[in-house]
Amino acid sequence: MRIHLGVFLRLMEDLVFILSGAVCLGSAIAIVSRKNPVYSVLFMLPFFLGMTVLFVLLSAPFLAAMQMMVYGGAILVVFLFVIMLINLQPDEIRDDFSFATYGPPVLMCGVLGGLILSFLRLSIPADSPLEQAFSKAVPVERVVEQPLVGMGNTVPQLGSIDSLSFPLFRQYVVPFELISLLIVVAVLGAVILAKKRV
Amino acid sequence: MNLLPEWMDPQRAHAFYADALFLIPLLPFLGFLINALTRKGISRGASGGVACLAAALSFLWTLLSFSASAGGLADHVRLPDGSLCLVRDPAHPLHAVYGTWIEVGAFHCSFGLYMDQLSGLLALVVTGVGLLIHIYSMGYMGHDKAYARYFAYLNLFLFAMLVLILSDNLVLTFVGWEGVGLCSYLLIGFWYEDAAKASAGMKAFIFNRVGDLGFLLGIFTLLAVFGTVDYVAPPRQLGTYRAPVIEPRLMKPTGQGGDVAQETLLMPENPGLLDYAKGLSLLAAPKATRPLRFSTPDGRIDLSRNLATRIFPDWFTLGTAMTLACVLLFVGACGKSAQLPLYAWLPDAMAGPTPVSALIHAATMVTAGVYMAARLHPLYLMSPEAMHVMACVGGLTAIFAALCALTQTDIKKVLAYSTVSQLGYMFLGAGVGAFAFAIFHVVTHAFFKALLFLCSGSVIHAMSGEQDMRKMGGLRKQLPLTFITMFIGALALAGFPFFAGWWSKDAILAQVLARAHESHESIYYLLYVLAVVGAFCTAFYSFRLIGMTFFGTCRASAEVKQHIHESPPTMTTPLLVLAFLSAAGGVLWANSLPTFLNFPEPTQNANHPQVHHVNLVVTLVAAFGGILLALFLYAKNQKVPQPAQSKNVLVALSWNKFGVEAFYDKVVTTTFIILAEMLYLVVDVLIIDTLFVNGLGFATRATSGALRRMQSGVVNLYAAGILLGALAVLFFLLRG
Amino acid sequence: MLLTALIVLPLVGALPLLFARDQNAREAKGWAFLVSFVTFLVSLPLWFNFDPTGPLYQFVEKHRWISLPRLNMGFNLGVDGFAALMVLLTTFLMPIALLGSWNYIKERQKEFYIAMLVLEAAMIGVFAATDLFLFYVFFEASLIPMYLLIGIWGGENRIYATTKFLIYTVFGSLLMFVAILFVYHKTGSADFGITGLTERLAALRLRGTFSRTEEFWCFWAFALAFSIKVPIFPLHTWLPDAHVEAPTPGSVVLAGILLKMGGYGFLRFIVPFFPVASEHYAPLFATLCIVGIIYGSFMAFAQQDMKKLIAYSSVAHLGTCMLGIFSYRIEGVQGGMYQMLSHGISTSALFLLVGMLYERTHSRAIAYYGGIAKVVPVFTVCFIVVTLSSIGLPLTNGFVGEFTCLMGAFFREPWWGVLGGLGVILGAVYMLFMVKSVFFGPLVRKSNLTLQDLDSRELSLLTPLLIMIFVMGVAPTLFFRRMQPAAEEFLDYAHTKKPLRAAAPEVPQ
Amino acid sequence: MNEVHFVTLAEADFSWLPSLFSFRLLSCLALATAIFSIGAWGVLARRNILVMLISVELMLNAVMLCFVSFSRALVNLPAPNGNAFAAEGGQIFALFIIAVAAAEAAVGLAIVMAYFRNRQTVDTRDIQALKH
Repeated sequence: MRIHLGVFLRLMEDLVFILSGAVCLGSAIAIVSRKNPVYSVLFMLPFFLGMTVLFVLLSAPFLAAMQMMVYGGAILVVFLFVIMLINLQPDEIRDDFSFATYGPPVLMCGVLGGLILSFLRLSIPADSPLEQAFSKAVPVERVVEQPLVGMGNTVPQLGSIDSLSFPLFRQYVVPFELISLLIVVAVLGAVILAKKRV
Repeated sequence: MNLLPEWMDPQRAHAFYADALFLIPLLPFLGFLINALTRKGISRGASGGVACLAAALSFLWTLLSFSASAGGLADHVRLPDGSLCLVRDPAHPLHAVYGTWIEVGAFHCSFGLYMDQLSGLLALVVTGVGLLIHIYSMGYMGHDKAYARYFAYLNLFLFAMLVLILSDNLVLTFVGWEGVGLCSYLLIGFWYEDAAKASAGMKAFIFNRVGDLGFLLGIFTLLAVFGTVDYVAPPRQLGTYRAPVIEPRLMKPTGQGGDVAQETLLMPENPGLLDYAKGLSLLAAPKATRPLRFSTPDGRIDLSRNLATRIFPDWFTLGTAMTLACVLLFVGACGKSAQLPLYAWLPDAMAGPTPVSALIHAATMVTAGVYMAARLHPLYLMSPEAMHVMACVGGLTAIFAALCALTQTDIKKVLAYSTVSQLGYMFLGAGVGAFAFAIFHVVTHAFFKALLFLCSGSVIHAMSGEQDMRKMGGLRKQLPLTFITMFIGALALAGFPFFAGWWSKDAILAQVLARAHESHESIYYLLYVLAVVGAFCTAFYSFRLIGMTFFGTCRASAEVKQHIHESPPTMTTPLLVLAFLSAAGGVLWANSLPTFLNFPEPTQNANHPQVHHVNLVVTLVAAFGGILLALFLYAKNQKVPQPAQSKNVLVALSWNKFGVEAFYDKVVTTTFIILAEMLYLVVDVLIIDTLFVNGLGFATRATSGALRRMQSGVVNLYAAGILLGALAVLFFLLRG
Repeated sequence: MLLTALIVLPLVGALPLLFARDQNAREAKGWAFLVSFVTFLVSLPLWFNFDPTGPLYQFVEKHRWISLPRLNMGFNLGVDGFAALMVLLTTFLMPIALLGSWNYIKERQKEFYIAMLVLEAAMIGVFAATDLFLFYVFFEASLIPMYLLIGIWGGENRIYATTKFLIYTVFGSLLMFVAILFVYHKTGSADFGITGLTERLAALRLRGTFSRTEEFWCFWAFALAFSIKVPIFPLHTWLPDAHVEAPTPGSVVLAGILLKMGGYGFLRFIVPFFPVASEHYAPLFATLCIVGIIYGSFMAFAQQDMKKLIAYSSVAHLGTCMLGIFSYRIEGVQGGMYQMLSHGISTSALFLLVGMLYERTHSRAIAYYGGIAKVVPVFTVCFIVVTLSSIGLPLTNGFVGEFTCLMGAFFREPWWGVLGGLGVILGAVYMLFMVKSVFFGPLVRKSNLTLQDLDSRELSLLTPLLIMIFVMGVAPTLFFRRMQPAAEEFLDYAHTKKPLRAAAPEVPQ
Repeated sequence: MNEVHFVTLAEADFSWLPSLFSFRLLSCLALATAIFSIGAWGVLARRNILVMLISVELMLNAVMLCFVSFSRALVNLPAPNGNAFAAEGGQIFALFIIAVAAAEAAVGLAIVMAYFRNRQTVDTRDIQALKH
């Protein structure tokens, strides 16, 4: 029997989604529930990988790359370094996993999740325009009526670098600069904090 | 008796005396002011003199006014057209209104004075006996430091008593009513350094207050039914001559009953209580069943605007309302006139100076209740039940107090209980409808009881303050004058024939018997028997007193003996006057009194031969029996009673007043105090303050303490807080 | 301008005291007395120029105060017969109270007199305001000086007492404030004029847009505030503490005037605003008053401290006067008003007398005395006279008020009269008991042998009170005549018989 | 928004649950929700500041996921008021989030370091300066 290509692709999408989602969830749970912080940090790796895959799946390849670099490359490593610097002996780790400390948070988060979920479900029914738009394929290029300066009247595919860069430096330029400023400040602060003996 | 000067036109004289009535109470009040404001200023003689002068002038003026009211217009008046018109009106009252006192909404009461035969007679007695006692006091209180204060109080008392008697409305009567209570409080506690005497004064005031509440409520009830507290319709206008005398309604035809048709034609435009009562008494239908809200066809009596129907339940008839009002007023009388169960203050009241006991607690103040009953007798006649109550209470008090008096050893206590008992007789008489004879007994009793007290005072004076009869005896040698006068007084009290007491008491007893004879109600027979026994006891204790005091050998200590002396003339003169009055005072109005007071003749006919003779014999036997037995026991063979140690149950009962006073002093007082303390500690301190007020404070502190613990500083908990907030927002978002 | 002058005068008079350098300047008391006396003189026209047959509100004045689009409060003053008498009572008592504090206040005198003058201004404002908001402002303002008076110049336990006093009162009045705003909003936020509010509420009720529930809630909010002030039975426990701790002049003002604000509130606001609820709850409040009468008398009897005894006695007396007001009979209402005045006179006099005794011996305990009548005869006479007026002896002020109140109560419901009348007996019991154990009996305590009798200052400050006692007892019509229009207006509102003038002017011109 | 009735487990319908196992907007959002809740759980339950920081990262990632999946949906919808790059907005915001997360991690970790140097602990139960 021949399988229709579109259907096959949808099946693949579902499969990848389920796999990466499972990986994310599992590693997230592991991160939170490992007693030793080292393991928590290590479990961040599969989590970020899963997220990356999801981003690709959601047609955000550039974002996926960013995710991989910044999170997997920078933040994760920094965390590792800190763990190493303050090498907690297992006997110093006094996290208790008794029901008393775990029960209430689990309950609360469960309720939170359930509420959000039901909220979403009710506001986005299966036949809502959003869902249908989501299930459609991402157009390779979009045509706009009035031409854009330096781009003509076609917009490149979603998630590609040029599709992101254009708005980033036009309409989102102020937040962008602010963010960069923030990062500078953060770096300086981090350096100062780390250097001087408080 | 027309004391009017010849040159004076009777009508103008009448108007003049009416307008000048205010002088009668005012003079003693001035005396009071002088003595009160210049306490240190004037000499002893001056203060006493001022007081006596005030009393004397007041008495004089009363006499003049009384003569004017009693007969000033007896024979003829000149009609506007100049012709003469015969008025057979033995009583033409003086009535003057000097101004409004309280005027609120529908309620109106004025400063008005009213002197008819009744109030005139009593005013005479009060001022007359008062004058005598003022004179007596000058001698008796001669050695006392607070001389001026004493006479100030005495004058104030005269003022209050005269207001009580002469006022023309119930509320003003109540003013005097409380005023005399105040004076008795002040005078009983006159020697206030002695705590017991001070307490006795307080006791008197409080017992009186209990009665006064009843009096107040009675006023309210009458006000609710009739809408007025005035006794009679106000005079036409102040100052000028009042026409009513030539109005037929005041031309009462001679003889009782009279021409009803003519009577009923006239009702003053805004009637007083007595006008209403008179009018109602002429209506055919029985009052007992008459509804509270009605008006006669010719509009003579209109009770259709009264409050009573709004206030009282539907089954209230006019009769019920009258009963309520009269019984309530009688409660007041019980307080003031020391009837059961409110009598207990009077024996203690003997703590005051003896002349005070004579004036206030024997002659005048304590008879105010009887006066009130007689003043309102038309109302009482409308309510047989109230009369029943009055008769029963009176009879019981009479026998009760007489029994108590039998064993007393304090000379003044004996007289005190005898007073209570005599007051009982008065109410008994009023209760059977013989108001005139009740008043008659008030007058005679004033004479001989005042005499007895003053004599006892002179005895005490001679014995240098000793009041216990067991330490006296054989005084008739040293105190001949006192002995004779007191003997006369005792005879009058005991009801010895042709002495003052005999006439009045005999008349009352006859009325009781006649009532029993006609109504065939066993209760009245019982009352009669009690009264007769009481009479026997009266005779007995009065001569027991005489015997123990004046006969036999003197049992006093040596140094007391050599001080014994007859009292100064200032004290003995009043004794002689009073002695004369108590001997002859009864003959004055033996049977003419009802017509004189123009009271209705008691319904029952006491001259029914059978009743008359039986009563005569019985009372005589009782009196003589009592006298002879007492003289035999206490004058002939000297036995000194020791009732306190007596084994005899009856004696013990009598000595302890059947436990009534003990009940008041111990049970009631203690309960009151304990109750007050308990309430204070439990309700106020514990429940309200501690539990609620401070409890709230503690609760606030506790909760804040609990809440403070939430700020633990653990970051996770704060995060949890944030999350909870998020949850709440989401939740309400979802609720839509 | 008279009323404004009356309010401003004490405040202006207080200014120089602020700048007085010396803490205990002898001039301070003199100046304060002078100011209050002048105030009294200025207030006399309220008696002589007041026309009982004239319009209900007289001496009316209106000034712009706060007028925003939806918030319109005028500085509107005016007095009806009763309010005029209350203002007069205030101005009459204040110089006496100041004279009474002559030697009593030893430290921080200038602050004391400033507080007293401010208090006077606030109290006059309370009775003179015809604008509900203005009334509320003065009502609250009068708390602050009193709070300080008790808290600074009070006895040992003063902090507890003054806090209790303040919290009790403010608790009630804040609830009332909510209700005030509700009523204001409900009547279309036009203005706070009392007459206007009353008539608009009546109109709303006729239109059925002012529901029973709303009315009942508002009623309770108001009633709580004023019942605490009166005080009515279960809410009375602040009074004894406040009185015992307060300095003599504080007690005088508290008993003489501040308590009257409660009854004034019932007369002026609660019943006219919420007649249905008031009629519905009248039996409840009457019962509370009766309980207060009997219970207060028992309390008074149980006290060892004279001031406490008098405090409880005023619980009983004000119970009588509220009973009269709740009878809704003209006799009772006027009696209630009269009882307020006469209670102001006699209780103030009692507190002054006790204060004088306290100045001499520094003891208020009944047991401390006994038999001092011999040492201080004049004092004894004054005390007994005042006592008699307080237990309502005829021809003194106490009788007229009590009599008319009880009459009204009896005409409404005989049992009210009967039970309320028990106060007549009980009052005599505790007062005479105190008199007996303080003045009569043997003089046990040697230190009392040297007690000084009243000096000229004390006599001169008591004399006006004694005179008033008899004047009010003998010629009550002088006062009744003035109260009558106010009382009739009150009853019209109470029985919701008031004919509604369309768009009624706030105060009849 | 439409009204929700909270129903008991018995009468609730779970027929929509299987659809979460397909690649749809709702399932992406559900995944994000789950991750977010787990992160929150970590922040609440753990006492170790490091792990708490990591959990915060999880939550941030969950949010990014939401943005991205919405942008994925927005592409195929008509651009609102002519804004051609409405869809890109989501991804750009995700980008910003990454940046902010980086900064936050840097500063946070620096603070942890400093604190640890003084107090030798990273346990929140010992870090209660806010209490006083």
